[in-house]
Amino acid sequence: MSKPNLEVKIGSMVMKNPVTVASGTFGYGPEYADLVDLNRLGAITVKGICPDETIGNPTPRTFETRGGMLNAIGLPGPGAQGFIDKYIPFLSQYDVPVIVNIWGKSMEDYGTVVEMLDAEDTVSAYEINLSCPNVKEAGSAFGTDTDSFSRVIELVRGKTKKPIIPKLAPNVSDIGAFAKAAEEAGADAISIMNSYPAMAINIETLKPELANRTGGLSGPPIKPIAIKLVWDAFKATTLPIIGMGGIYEPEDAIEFMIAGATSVAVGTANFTDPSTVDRVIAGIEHYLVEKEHRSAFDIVGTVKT
Amino acid sequence: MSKPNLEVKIGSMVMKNPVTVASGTFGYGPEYADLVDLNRLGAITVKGICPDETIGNPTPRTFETRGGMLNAIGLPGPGAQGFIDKYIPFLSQYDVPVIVNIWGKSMEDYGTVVEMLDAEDTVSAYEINLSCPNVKEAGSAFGTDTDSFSRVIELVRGKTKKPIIPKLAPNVSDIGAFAKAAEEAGADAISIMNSYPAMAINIETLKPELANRTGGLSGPPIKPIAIKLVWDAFKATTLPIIGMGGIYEPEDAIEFMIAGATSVAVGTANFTDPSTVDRVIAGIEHYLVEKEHRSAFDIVGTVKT
Amino acid sequence: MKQEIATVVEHHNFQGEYRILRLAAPEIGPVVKPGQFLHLLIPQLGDRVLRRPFSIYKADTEGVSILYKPVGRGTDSMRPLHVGDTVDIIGPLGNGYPELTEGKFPVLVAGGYGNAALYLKAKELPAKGVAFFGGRTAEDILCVDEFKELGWEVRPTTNDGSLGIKGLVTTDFDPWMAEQDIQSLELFVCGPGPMLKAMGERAIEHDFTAWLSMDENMACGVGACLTCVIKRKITDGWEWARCCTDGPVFESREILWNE
Amino acid sequence: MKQEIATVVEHHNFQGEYRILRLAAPEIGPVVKPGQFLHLLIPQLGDRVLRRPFSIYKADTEGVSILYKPVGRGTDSMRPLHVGDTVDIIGPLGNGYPELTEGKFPVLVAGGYGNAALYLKAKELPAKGVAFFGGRTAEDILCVDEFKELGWEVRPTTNDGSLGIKGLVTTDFDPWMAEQDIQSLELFVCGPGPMLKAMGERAIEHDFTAWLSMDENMACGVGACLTCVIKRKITDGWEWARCCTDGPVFESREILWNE
Ligand SMILES: Cc1cc2nc3c(=O)[nH]c(=O)nc-3n(C[C@H](O)[C@H](O)[C@H](O)COP(=O)(O)OP(=O)(O)OC[C@H]3O[C@@H](n4cnc5c(N)ncnc54)[C@H](O)[C@@H]3O)c2cc1C
Ligand SMILES: Cc1cc2nc3c(=O)[nH]c(=O)nc-3n(C[C@H](O)[C@H](O)[C@H](O)COP(=O)(O)OP(=O)(O)OC[C@H]3O[C@@H](n4cnc5c(N)ncnc54)[C@H](O)[C@@H]3O)c2cc1C
Ligand SMILES: Cc1cc2nc3c(=O)[nH]c(=O)nc-3n(C[C@H](O)[C@H](O)[C@H](O)COP(=O)(O)O)c2cc1C
Ligand SMILES: Cc1cc2nc3c(=O)[nH]c(=O)nc-3n(C[C@H](O)[C@H](O)[C@H](O)COP(=O)(O)O)c2cc1C
Ligand code: FES
Ligand code: FES
Repeated sequence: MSKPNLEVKIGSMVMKNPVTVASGTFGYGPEYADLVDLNRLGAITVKGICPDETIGNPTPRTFETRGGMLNAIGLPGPGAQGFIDKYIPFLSQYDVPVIVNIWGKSMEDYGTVVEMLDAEDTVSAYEINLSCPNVKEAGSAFGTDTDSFSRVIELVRGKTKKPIIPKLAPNVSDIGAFAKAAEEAGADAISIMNSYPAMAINIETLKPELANRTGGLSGPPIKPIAIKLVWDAFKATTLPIIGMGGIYEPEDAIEFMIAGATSVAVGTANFTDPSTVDRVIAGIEHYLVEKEHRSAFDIVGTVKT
Repeated sequence: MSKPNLEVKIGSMVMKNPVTVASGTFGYGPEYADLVDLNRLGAITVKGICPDETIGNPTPRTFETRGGMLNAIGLPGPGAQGFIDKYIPFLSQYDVPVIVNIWGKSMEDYGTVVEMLDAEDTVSAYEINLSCPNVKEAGSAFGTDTDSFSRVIELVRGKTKKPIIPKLAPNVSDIGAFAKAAEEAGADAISIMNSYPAMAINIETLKPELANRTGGLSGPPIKPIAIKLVWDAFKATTLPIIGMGGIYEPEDAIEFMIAGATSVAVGTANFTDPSTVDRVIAGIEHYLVEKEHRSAFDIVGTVKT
Repeated sequence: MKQEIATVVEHHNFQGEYRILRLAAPEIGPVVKPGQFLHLLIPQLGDRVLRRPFSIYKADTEGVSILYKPVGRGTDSMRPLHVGDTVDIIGPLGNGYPELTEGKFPVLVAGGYGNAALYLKAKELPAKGVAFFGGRTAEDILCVDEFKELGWEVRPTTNDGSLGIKGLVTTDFDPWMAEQDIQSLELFVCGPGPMLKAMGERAIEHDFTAWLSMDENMACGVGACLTCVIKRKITDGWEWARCCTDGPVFESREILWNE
Repeated sequence: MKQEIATVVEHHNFQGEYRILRLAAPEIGPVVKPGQFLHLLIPQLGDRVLRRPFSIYKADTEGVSILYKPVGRGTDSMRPLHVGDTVDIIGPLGNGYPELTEGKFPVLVAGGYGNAALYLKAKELPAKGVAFFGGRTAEDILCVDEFKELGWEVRPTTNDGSLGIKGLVTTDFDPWMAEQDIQSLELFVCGPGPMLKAMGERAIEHDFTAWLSMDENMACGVGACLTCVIKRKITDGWEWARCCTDGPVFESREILWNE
C-alpha cells in the first residue's frame, strides 16, 4: 500500500502532518532543537507574544499535581519586536510553518501585535490566546464572553490575511457558542483547549503552591475534558480544530482527531518526553496504514455516535 | 493536649466530623456497611433520588481514564417511595445524618421529591443535584444558568425546613455567581464539585467508551480544579461548602478545608479503597492535633493569599 | 465481605500465558463460596485507580488463589508481584453458584479463566458430571487433570483442534446434549460472553437450568456504583441487576440479552 | 544536549542516606562539563509526569553518575531501580562552572549533594585550593576523601559538630577568609539556598568572585517553560534568567535575591 497522506490544512496553512506543539511548552523553537527534528513537525507554535516585552508572574510558576501539572507562567516574553529580532532568524531556517500565539493586555494589543508581526514571512498563522488562566486580560476578560471574544477576532481579522486561530477557554458551559462565534467573526480554525483554571495549596504553609495563587491544569488529567470540548465544537462549526490537552501517546492524538480535531498539539508531554511529537507523528501514520486510510483527514470527526 | 473538636455544622445539621461520601459513590448505605463503619462518618450522602423509579443510562456506564474515571450512570434509582421503603429502615439504625441527593426531570420534580421525603426523620438534609453531566434535565438545564438554578432552590426551600445544599456545576466561568445565587435563594450550604463533563473514544471501534457518549470525569485529575472552585466560591459566599473532587488522602481533604470547605466528601476513592473515609477522618484529626487547633472549623478557609 | 491486605505467597506461570497468584488471606479465605470473586487493587498500576475483579480459583482457611492471563493494563502490571509483596483485596464478592437442584445432573461449561471459577464448584458438587471446556488452543484449557481427579469427565474443545475436538464448546455439547435426558441437566457456566449466551439460549430452548457467571466491567464491586448492571427480566419488562452483588451468577431465564 | 535511554550499571548506598546511581550513557557522558546536570525521568513514579534534575557527579566516555538522597516522591521512587533497568535522561544541561580566572585562588563551598556537583570541577581545576563542606551531620559531608585525593584541603562543618567544626559553613569560612588576600578568591558554590545567599553576600561585600549553582524547581529543563527563572540584574533593573539554560551557575553579582 502507498503511504498515507499526512498533510492537513488549517485555513491556507499547510501542515505536513497534523502534529504541532502547544504554545508555551516548546519555547520559541531553539530550546528543543537539539532533541526534536523541527522539520519533522507539522507546525511550530511558539509561546505567547504581545506587543511589548513582558515579565510574567513571580515564582513558583509551576507545580506538579497527580497526573499533571499546574502552571502560572503568566506570559513573559520578548514582545513582538524582540521575537522578530531574537527568533525569526532561527525559525526561518526551517521548512515548517510557525504559528505565533498572540495575546494582549487590552483589546487593541491584539491588533497591534499582528500589525508588528504580519510582514514576517516566517509567521504562518496566529493563534489568538483568549483563554490564559493566568493573565486576567488575556483570559476571563475575552475568553468567557462571546461578545468581546468575537470583537477580538474581528479586530485581528482586519489586520491580516494569514490564518487566525482563536484558542478557546475550557471553562465555559457551551463551547459550541464560542466555536460558532469564532466562525462568524472570520476565524480560520479554533484551538481547544487551554489549561484549566485550577489551584493547589500547601497544607504546611497554607500558601498556594503557585505565586500567582491559581494556575492552569494541563497534562493527562484534562484529556477527557478536552476530547468532549473538541467533539462539542466539532458539532457546532465547520472550522478545523487544533485539539490538545494531555496528549502523551499516539492513541491520544488519534482520539482527538476522531473526536473532530484536524490537527493536534503536544504540550506538557514535551517536558516529560521530548520524543513524544516524533512518536505521535509516527503513530498517526501507522494507524492510518493499519486502518487503510489514504489521508489523515479521513479520520477527522469519525466518532460513531 | 485535649482532643480537637471535629464537629462541623451544615445549616442545622451537625456532623460529628467533616467527612461525608460523594453521592453515587456509596450507594444508599448498605453497600459499604461491611467495610466501613457507617457510624464513624460525618454524614452519609446517598445516590440521587427523584420522585419516580428511574432506569438510568445503558451500559457501558463507566470507563477508567488516566488517573481517574468517567461515569455516565445516569441516575437510576428506586424513586422517593422506593428509597423510603428499601433504605430508610436500614439507615435509621445508624447514628449518622443522611443527606439525600435529589434531582428531577422537571423543575417541579425537585419539589415533589422533597414533599415525598420530608416527613422522614432519617433524612437530615437535601443535596440538590443541579449539575449531573449525564442527565440533561438535572444538569445543563438548571446548573449552568443562574436564573433556573435559583428557581429550583427557591422551590425546594419552600418545601422543607431541613438544610438544602445545591450541588454546583463545575463547567461555568464564574462559580461565585452561582454561590451567591444559592445564598440568596435560601440555601444552607453548597457542594462543589460534580464530575466534569468529559468523553473518551475507542480508537478501534470509533465508538465512545460510554453508551451515553459523554460522562463525568472524577477522581484525582479534577482535584486542582475543585480546589479552585471551592476557593472562588468561598470568597463569594458565607455559606458552608462541602468540597469534593479527587479526595484520596487526608492531605487532599485538608487542602479542601484550607481552601474554604467546611465539610468534604470522598467519592471515587471509595472504589479504589473503601478505607479512605476512615483514613481521611483520622488524618484530619491528626493534622488538627499537630497544628494545635481546637476545632476542625479553625482551618476552614485559612489559605494565605 | 472484607477488605484484607494479603501477602503474596506464590506467583508463577501456570499454563501457557496463564499465571497463578496465591494470597495469604485468613479472613477472606475461609468464607469463600464457589463462583465468588475478589476485587483486587493492583499495586504499581501507575495512574490507574480502579480495582480488577478475579474469580476465586481455590480458597481455604489460609488464603485464596486466582488464575489470570495478562491481557491489559491491569493484568500486565500484576506480573512483577513478588512473594512477600502485599495486595489489597476485597472479598469474597458476589452470590456464587447455587446448590445443585435435587435430582439434576451437573454439567460444567467453561472457557479461559472460567475453568478456575468453576473449580471450587466442581469440588463441592456431590454428583460428578461432565465438564465442557472450550478455548482457542490447548493452552487455554486449564486444570483438566484437576477436574479429572475430582471425578469429572472432561471434554475439551479448541478452535484449532490442538486439544480435544476442534470447534466451539457447542460443537461438542450439542450432539452430547441431544442424547441426554435434557431437562435433568443443570449447567454451571463461566466463560466469555458468547459462550454464556449460547448456553443460555440452549437452556431456554431445551428447558434445562443454566447458571451463568456474567462478565461485566466493574468499578466498586460492592453494588454501590451501578456500573456492572445487566438487564434482568421481571414480570412486566426488565430491571437492572448488578453483576457484582446480585450476580455474577444468574439463571439463563433471568437475563435479557442486549441486542 | 541529548536524550538517551541509559542503563543502570550501579546503584547502591553511598553514605548515610545518600545513594549513588551510575548510568551507561555513551552519548552524554563524554560531553559533560563540571556543574552541568541531567534531567531524569523516574520510572515507576506512578502518576507523576515531570522529570527531576540531578547534578552530574562523575562523567566519562561510558556514562555518568549522580548522588541523591531520597527526600520526596521522585527520589523515593528511584530506590527500586536495579542494575539493568533503563532510565530516560536528557543531558548534559546547563552552563556549568566557568574556567578559573587567571591568578585567582579556587575555593569550593558545598552542602549536601552540592559536593557531588563540585567534584568534576575540583578534578578539572589546575590549582588546588580549599573546600568548605557544610552539612547537618557527618553523613551529609560527602566525598571528603575523594577531594583530598585530588589535592584539596577539605574543611567540614556540621550543625551538630559530628564532623569538623560545629556550625554553618560560614562559621569556618568567615575567619579563614579574613586572613586571605580576599579579592584573589574565586568561589564555586553548590548547596541549599541560604548557603548560596550567604556566599553571594560575602562575595559582593568583600569583592571576590563567587559562582553560585542555583537550585530551582524545574519542569522542562531545557529553557522552554520558564519555570526555573530567577531575577538577574541588568543595567536598568532586572530580567528573568532561566536556571536550566542560562544557569544553573550565576556569578553572585548577577543575582537579585527575592526579599
Ligand atoms: C466476575 C469477574 C471475574 C473475573 N475473573 C477473572 C479471572 O479469574 N482471571 C482473569 O484473568 N480475569 C478475570 N476477570 C477479568 C479481569 O477482571 C480483568 O478485567 C481482565 O483481566 C482485564 O483487565 P486488565 O486490567 O488487564 O485490562 P484492561 O486494560 O482494563 O482491559 C483490557 C480490555 O478488556 C476490557 N475489559 C476489562 N475488564 C473487562 C470485563 N470485566 N469484561 C469485559 N471486558 C473487560 C477493557 O475494556 C479493555 O478493552 C474477571 C472479570 C469479572 C467481571
Ligand atoms: C540543578 C539541580 C541539581 C540538582 N542536583 C541534585 C543532586 O545531585 N542530588 C539530589 O539528590 N538532588 C538534586 N537536585 C534536587 C532534585 O532534583 C529533586 O528535586 C529533589 O531531590 C527532590 O525531588 P523529589 O521528587 O524526591 O521530591 P518532591 O516530592 O518533588 O519534592 C520534595 C520537596 O522538595 C521541593 N523541591 C523539589 N525540587 C526542588 C528544587 N529543585 N528546589 C527546591 N525545592 C524543590 C518540592 O517542592 C517539595 O516540597 C537538584 C536540583 C536542581 C535544580
Ligand atoms: C508551562 C506552560 C505554559 C503555557 N503557556 C501558554 C501560552 O503562552 N499561550 C497559550 O495559549 N497556552 C499556553 N499553555 C497552554 C498549552 O498551550 C496547552 O493549551 C495546555 O497545556 C493543554 O495541553 P497539554 O495538556 O498537552 O499541556 C501553557 C501550558 C503550559 C504547561
Ligand atoms: C459512579 C459515580 C456516580 C455518581 N452519581 C452521582 C449522583 O447520583 N448524584 C450526584 O450529585 N453526583 C454523583 N456523582 C458525582 C460525585 O458525587 C462527585 O461529585 C464527583 O465524583 C467528584 O468527586 P470524586 O472525584 O471524589 O469522585 C457520581 C460520581 C461517580 C463516580
Ligand atoms: S461494580 Fe459497582 S455496582 Fe457493581
Ligand atoms: S525548567 Fe523550563 S525553562 Fe527552565
